[in-house]
Amino acid sequence: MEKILEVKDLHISFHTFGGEVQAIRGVNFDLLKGETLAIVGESGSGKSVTTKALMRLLPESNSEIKTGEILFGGKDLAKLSDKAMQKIRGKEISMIFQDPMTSLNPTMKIGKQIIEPIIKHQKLSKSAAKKRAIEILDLVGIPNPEVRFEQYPHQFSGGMRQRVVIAIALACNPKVLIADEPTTALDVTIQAQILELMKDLQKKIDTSIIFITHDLGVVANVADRVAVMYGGKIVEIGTVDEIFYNPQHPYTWGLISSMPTLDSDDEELYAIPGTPPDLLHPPKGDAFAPRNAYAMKIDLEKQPPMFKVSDTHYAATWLLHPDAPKVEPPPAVKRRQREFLEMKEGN
Amino acid sequence: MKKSKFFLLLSLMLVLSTFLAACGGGGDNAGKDDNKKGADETAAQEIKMLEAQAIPNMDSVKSTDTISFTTLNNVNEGLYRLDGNQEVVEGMAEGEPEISEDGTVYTFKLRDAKWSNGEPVTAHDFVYAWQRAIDPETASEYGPYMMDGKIKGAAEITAAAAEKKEYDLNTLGVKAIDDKTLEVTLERPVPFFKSLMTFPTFYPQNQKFVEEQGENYGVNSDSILYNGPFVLADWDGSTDSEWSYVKNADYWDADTVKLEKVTWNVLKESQSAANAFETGEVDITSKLSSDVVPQYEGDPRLVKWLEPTIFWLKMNQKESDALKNVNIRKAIAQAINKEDFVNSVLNNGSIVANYAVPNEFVKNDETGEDFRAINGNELLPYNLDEAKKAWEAGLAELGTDSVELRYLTDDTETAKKSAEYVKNQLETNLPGMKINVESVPFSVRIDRQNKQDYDLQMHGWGPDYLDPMTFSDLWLTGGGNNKMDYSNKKYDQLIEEAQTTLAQKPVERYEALAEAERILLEEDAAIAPLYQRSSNLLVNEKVENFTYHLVGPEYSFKWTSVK
Amino acid sequence: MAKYLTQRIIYMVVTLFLIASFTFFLMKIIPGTPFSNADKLSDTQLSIMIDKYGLDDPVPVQYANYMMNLLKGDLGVSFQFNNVGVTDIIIKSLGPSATLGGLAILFGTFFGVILGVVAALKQNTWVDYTSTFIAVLGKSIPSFVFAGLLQYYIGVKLGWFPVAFWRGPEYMVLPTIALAMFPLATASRFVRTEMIEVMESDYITLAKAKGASWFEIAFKHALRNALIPVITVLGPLVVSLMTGSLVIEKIFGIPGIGEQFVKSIQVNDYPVIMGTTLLFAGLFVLVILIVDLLYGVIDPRIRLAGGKK
Amino acid sequence: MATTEKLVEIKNLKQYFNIGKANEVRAVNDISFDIYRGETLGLVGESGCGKSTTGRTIIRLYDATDGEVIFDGVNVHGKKSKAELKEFNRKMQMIFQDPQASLNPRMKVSDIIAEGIDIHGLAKSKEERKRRVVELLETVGLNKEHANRYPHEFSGGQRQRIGIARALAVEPEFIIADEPISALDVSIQAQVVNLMKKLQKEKGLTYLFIAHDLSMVKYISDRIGVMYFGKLVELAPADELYQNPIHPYTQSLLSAIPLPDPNYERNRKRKTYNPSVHQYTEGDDVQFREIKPGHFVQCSLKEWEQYKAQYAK
Amino acid sequence: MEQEKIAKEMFSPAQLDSAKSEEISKPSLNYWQDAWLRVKKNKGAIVSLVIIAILTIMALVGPHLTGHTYEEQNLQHNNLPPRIPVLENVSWLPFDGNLTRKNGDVYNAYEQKNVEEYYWFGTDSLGRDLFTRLWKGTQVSLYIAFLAAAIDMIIGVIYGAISGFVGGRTDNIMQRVIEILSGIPNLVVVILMTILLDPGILSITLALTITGWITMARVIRAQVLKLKNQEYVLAARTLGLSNGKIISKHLVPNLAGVIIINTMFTIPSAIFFEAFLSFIGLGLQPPDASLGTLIDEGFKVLQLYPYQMIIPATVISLIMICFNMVADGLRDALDPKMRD
Repeated sequence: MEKILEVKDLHISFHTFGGEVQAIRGVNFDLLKGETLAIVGESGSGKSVTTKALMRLLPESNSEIKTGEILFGGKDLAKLSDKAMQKIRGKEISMIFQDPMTSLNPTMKIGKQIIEPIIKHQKLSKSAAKKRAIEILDLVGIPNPEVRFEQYPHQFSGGMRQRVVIAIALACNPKVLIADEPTTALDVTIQAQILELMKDLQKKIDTSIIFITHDLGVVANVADRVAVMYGGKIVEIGTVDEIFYNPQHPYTWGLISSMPTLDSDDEELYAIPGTPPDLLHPPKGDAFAPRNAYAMKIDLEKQPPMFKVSDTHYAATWLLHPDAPKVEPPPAVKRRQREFLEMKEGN
Repeated sequence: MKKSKFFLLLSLMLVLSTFLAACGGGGDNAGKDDNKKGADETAAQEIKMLEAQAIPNMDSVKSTDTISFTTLNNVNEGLYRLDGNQEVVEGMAEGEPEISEDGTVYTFKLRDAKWSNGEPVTAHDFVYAWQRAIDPETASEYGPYMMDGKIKGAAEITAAAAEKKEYDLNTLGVKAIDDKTLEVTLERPVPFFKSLMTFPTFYPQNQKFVEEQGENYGVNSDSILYNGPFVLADWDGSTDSEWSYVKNADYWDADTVKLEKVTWNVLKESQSAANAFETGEVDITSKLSSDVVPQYEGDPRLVKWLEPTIFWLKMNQKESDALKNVNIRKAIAQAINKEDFVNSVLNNGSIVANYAVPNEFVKNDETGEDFRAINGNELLPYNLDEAKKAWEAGLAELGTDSVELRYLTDDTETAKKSAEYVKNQLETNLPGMKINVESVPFSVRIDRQNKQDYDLQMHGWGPDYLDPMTFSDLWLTGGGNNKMDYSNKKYDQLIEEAQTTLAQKPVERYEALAEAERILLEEDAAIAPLYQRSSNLLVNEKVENFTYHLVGPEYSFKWTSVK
Repeated sequence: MAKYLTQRIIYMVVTLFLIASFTFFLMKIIPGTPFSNADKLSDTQLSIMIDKYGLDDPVPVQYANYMMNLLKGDLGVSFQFNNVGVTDIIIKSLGPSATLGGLAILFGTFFGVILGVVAALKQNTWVDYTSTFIAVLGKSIPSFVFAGLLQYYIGVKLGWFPVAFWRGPEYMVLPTIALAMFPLATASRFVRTEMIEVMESDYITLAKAKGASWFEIAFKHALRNALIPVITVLGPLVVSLMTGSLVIEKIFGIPGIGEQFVKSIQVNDYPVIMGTTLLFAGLFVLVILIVDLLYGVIDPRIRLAGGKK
Repeated sequence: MATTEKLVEIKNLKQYFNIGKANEVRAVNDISFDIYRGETLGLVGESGCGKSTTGRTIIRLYDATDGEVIFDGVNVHGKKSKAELKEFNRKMQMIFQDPQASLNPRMKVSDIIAEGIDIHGLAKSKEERKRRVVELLETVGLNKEHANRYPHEFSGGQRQRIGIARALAVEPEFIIADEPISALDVSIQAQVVNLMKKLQKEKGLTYLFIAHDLSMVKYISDRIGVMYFGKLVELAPADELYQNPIHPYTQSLLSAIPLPDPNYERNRKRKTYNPSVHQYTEGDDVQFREIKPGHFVQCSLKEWEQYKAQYAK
Repeated sequence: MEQEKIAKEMFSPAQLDSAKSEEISKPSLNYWQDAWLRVKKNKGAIVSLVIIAILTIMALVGPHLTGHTYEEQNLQHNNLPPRIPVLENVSWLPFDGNLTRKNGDVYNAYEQKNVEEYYWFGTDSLGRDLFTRLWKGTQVSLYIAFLAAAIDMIIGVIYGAISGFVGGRTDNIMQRVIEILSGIPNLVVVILMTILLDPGILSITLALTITGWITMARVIRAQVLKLKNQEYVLAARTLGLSNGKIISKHLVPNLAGVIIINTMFTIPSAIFFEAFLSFIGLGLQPPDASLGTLIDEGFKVLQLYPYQMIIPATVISLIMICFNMVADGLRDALDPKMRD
């Protein structure tokens, strides 16, 4: 399949009062045409920073892309001028944010906020842009788009606002849509609607989506492929089934088994002990090692490379090293792996 | 990004500079126009004046302030007016008045003169104005002040009104014998009565016009009748900060008047006034504060003259035991180095005052000698040794070694600076003296003076008529302006004599007043005179015959012209 | 909306009434005499005068009289001027003050906002520091000093503008600049702070993500939101500039209300003090109302809330 | 663990805000339920449904507009002396949602935890106070080194555990946990939930667990109540609720939860809830009715019949 | 993927200290230490702080350095320009005792008056040493400013805290009172008060404070309204903490930042207002000096003796700039919004 976007060896640092925070420490992935790539990880794992970097939206004053390439349509976005980047933003790549309550300009009419990128990127006349905007509003499921066009954000509910944000993002039929936790701030029922809407629209306009979330349920719902981030790196990447049913990295194990399923009983949840690493002073070895029950001496010494599990599945854990001892994953993971095997056999 | 940043800055600067240029251009042109106009006006006999405040009141019987008086003096005329030598010259009155033997009845002949509405100026106009001035209903401040004790019946009317009794304005000693003859009856002989007649309170008013205007009389330049060398124009009322005098063609002596127009503007800050003078926006500034004067030291455009205004320390004997003691008073009066004070602190041409009646103020009509010639200028001079001696003696008499006094003064810059100096002098030169300065707004100071709520007060007094009496009667026992419980029977008696028995004997009268002054200062040290003020202003060299006065109105433009 | 306005206006009237009462009694305890020549008046004459102006009535009576007249819209007659109505004085002297204050606010806010925006966008660069410096300077130098320097150097030395009086546009330049320094400084500081905050908000990030240029972001998206808190500060500032420019008025010889006011305080011209205070207070509450309404114009969220009330 | 002894009875509780004004909000509108000693009652619903207000009203952070909260047989909202109130404050505690906002940034952890100890005089000496703080820290998986640090130095999960330690310090019987995990990362949520479960076992605590995350609620709760717009619409044992949701809103809510199981997700069908399905009319006596022992639904009489029939199937 | 050889024993389980996983590696900093670190990064604020410190020290020490007192007059030495030993020989520095006449002539005032003494900052028209007066004035100005700020702080904080914390009708009434008070123009009140009270430092300060506290009260009220619904306050209430204790233990410490910032802004405006009062003649009683009166006096003779204004104007500007910079810096450091 066609690669829309390629990220190679991305390193990003923030300069803070305390010193240099190495937020992203070598991230590689690519995005295929028409797919949804979910990036999961806890706060501080670097998932938002990565995507903001794709859009070059990191604050200029204190952030720095140290090395790496972001290849999009033959251009390296990391090195593009501001002016050129403005032409890409909103047109080729667009973005949806976490909090629909704050991501719309409170003093500007909804309509104006939608037609802004249309006029800018598609050079349509005002009336044509308005027509297009109303179409999109209709498309994202906003009733009475003509009336809503003239209203202000505060007159919309949270779910409706997120629809507007999606409308803005999709106004110019972007090749890539980055959704940064678009449903985290919403209630479950609204979340379900928005997720359905996004999947629906993706089919209609054939965009690739990078979907950032920490909710594995949402990932299971929307993703084609999943990248798991921890401590500024991708620790495991694979198709959604591979990640959910055959996870290889102990962190992914932890994530999956720390969530109760509806049929999990009174058994104690698996909890990853400790706290996320301090990226002001990143550990020498595997960042996850201090919290990893399966940690080996090498984990404390050396960062693991990406080991290939299948053509689509890679994981960065020394456990996959041929010399590593075989270990028992947590029961919940083992159960899933069993189901996975059965599924495969069933197919 | 870089480019757009630059662009923004550029456009910002562009906007700014366009704005400035636009304004600047306008300003430049205006300036040039002004200059050109200025040149034209030189030919057209016009001068531009500055004043420190607006005209508060153009109703001549109610006016109380210099700027109103000055304006009235130029647009109206009383029986007489003052000239540049401070001599009384003819006004509405033709020739000298007829004076009765006992000096109490004056008969004035009026000349043919017209109001600006064409009506003739008659003796009735004087009678009307004077009766209006004394009428308690009018609530004139200067009317009773100028008339009480001088014009017959005036004091009685005021007293009756204060007690809420009936009074009759016709009892005032002023009568129109006919249209052109005015007869005034005095309480007692007033030797300076003729000069009193130059004072705006005694100007005539046209009864018909005043009553027609009613409440509106004098509220703007259209609601006043004029009989002076100029008419007031473009004056919008008390809040207006710009007005002008225009030559009055109907004035009886119009031939003498050269100026076509005098424009006025209000500007309070002295430095601003000097700046405006520098840029040629005005020809004559308002009086300059002493901060500005030194800048023009030696500049021919700086015009100075000695005002008959004396500043002294009033020493209130009502409550302070220390001030009841004559030695303490003498110590205070002699402990202040006035020489340094006028030269270094004031530094504006003011002179040391060791007297209670000003220098260069009045001359004896008969001898032509200045009043000051009798007593000289060294009545209570700075003398540290004497001061210390008196201080020691006074303290001993009081049985104390320290004296603490409140020093009441205005809150103006000069007043404050003077206070700093006087405090320093007294505290340094008189060991044990402690001065607490209280600088307050004028209205508060006057109020506290009237309540005698002070120990020392920096107090200035300017004359209202050309006679030493305007200074001498201040210190009468229980006098309205005493306000410090000073009382000396000998002093009272001398003043009484000067007002009565000696009224028509100029030489003896002056001697009595001089003796009174000597008692006041040398014997009693009732007040501590400090300095006699000088006036300073900037006058464009093109102005000729700039005329100022020592009492009442400040300037006359009747004789002024432009080179 | 109408209900909301009515309620606000009732509040305003009550506030004004209380302020009027407060000022009235405050004035009664202030020492001093309203008669400019009181030192020359004899006691009998003083008593006649005091009687004539009703100053010897018991204070409650004076208060009642004043309030009755106030209800009729009569502010009384000035003591210091002959028979001039306080209303007249105020109307005449308010003109230049209002013009000057208005100009200063316009000029100051305009450049202040630009300065603030630029400083915020270029945070912690020399542009920012320069703007900070100008702003702090504008706040630090007493206005009379600034005015004096302008008058001397621009007016006298360079001769670009007239140094005094109030006769036409070119006469307004120097006083306007002198008076505008403070609002300029204030506006630029506030705009900078607000802009920095707004620029960090999600919708600005979204605007960037839409591909908006920095100019569009700054002026179309951010500024309007940054202005909301600024208006709170500028509102009262408008009043104080329109009324409180007395120093500038004094130096440039502008016949304004500030100077008038200080003088009437110094000579205890009670009716003028009262009238002017009421005017100031009235303007103030009016401006607060306008500011509240302006919020609605700028911020649609508040418009709705206000309407609901 | 759960008993049948009622620890808390909530009767017709109402909490209105801005009463009588145009913007009156009926945050909690006449709800009644019991909490049994030793159980965990989950309370779920969408934001703004009144679940947090219910919790806060129970613990008297708000004065109830109407209704009763009976704790251990005594009405919490009745007139109370200071001492009585203090006693309630000891028996009933709360854990808050935002681990950032629930700890005073200017206080040391030891002082935060000891606040309750100080108020109720539970430590006789400085040493005892210190010992108790260390004990509590260890109980929640932290150690004594943490006592002298400030809240901002901790991660979210750690802060939430400090919050729990603070609540435990006064040895309460009943803890209201107001969305205690929703601000935490997934991996941390498990830490907190496990801790809460462990504490319940050890100390016989009773929980009111308020959350919008249904899978976690199901995991921790014995019974679950569903709130919708200030009303309690359904209350049932956890498994019962998930297997047999009766109220259409509950059904819609459950069908909307995504689970970390791609296969399940591919097949999940979402139901939508439209309040108009009830077609309540004026005369309908809409009440909280028991469909089956322990399973209550807010419904009209007609619906009651219908639900019961449906349930019987 | 190139795989290097790794020793087998490296794949044995690592010894993990479970306690270590909870360890906090950062050194323990309390709020103020943290804030101080942030302020320290702000060079402008630090430089300003140093300057304020120097000015404060000079305000205390300066008046005693020259042997003159601030009110001692020597008219023979009046209006002397600054002259400082050594520096007087540096031609471009204005410390050579030279003056320029209006016509451009330069002359040495010291030689003209035969003065041997050095007046570092010159003398005024009464021949008082301006160096002494400057620092005395700074002292008085700072004193007025601090006093005004302190009174502001006390009234404003108490008023705002009560209004915000009690809420309800009390809050409503208190807010109306503020509305009315702020409706009376500041200038009116201040002028009336300075006339009403006996003039002096204290009455000026009081006059400055009368309306000054309103801003503080507003800010504090808003903060209290916000804080009192913070979860940690709610937590304290569920623990049974009394209202008084809540205020003292939870609210006040968290208000400290706001209070400090506001005070920092009050100080320069008090200094400024005092200067303004001096200009309209309502300032201090002579011979007391404040920076305001010094500037005012100097302004009057600006064209003849510019140093008399420039020196105090520089000091007042420095104070204002520094306090503003420090306040800005503190706001950045203390404002919860700016925190991570």
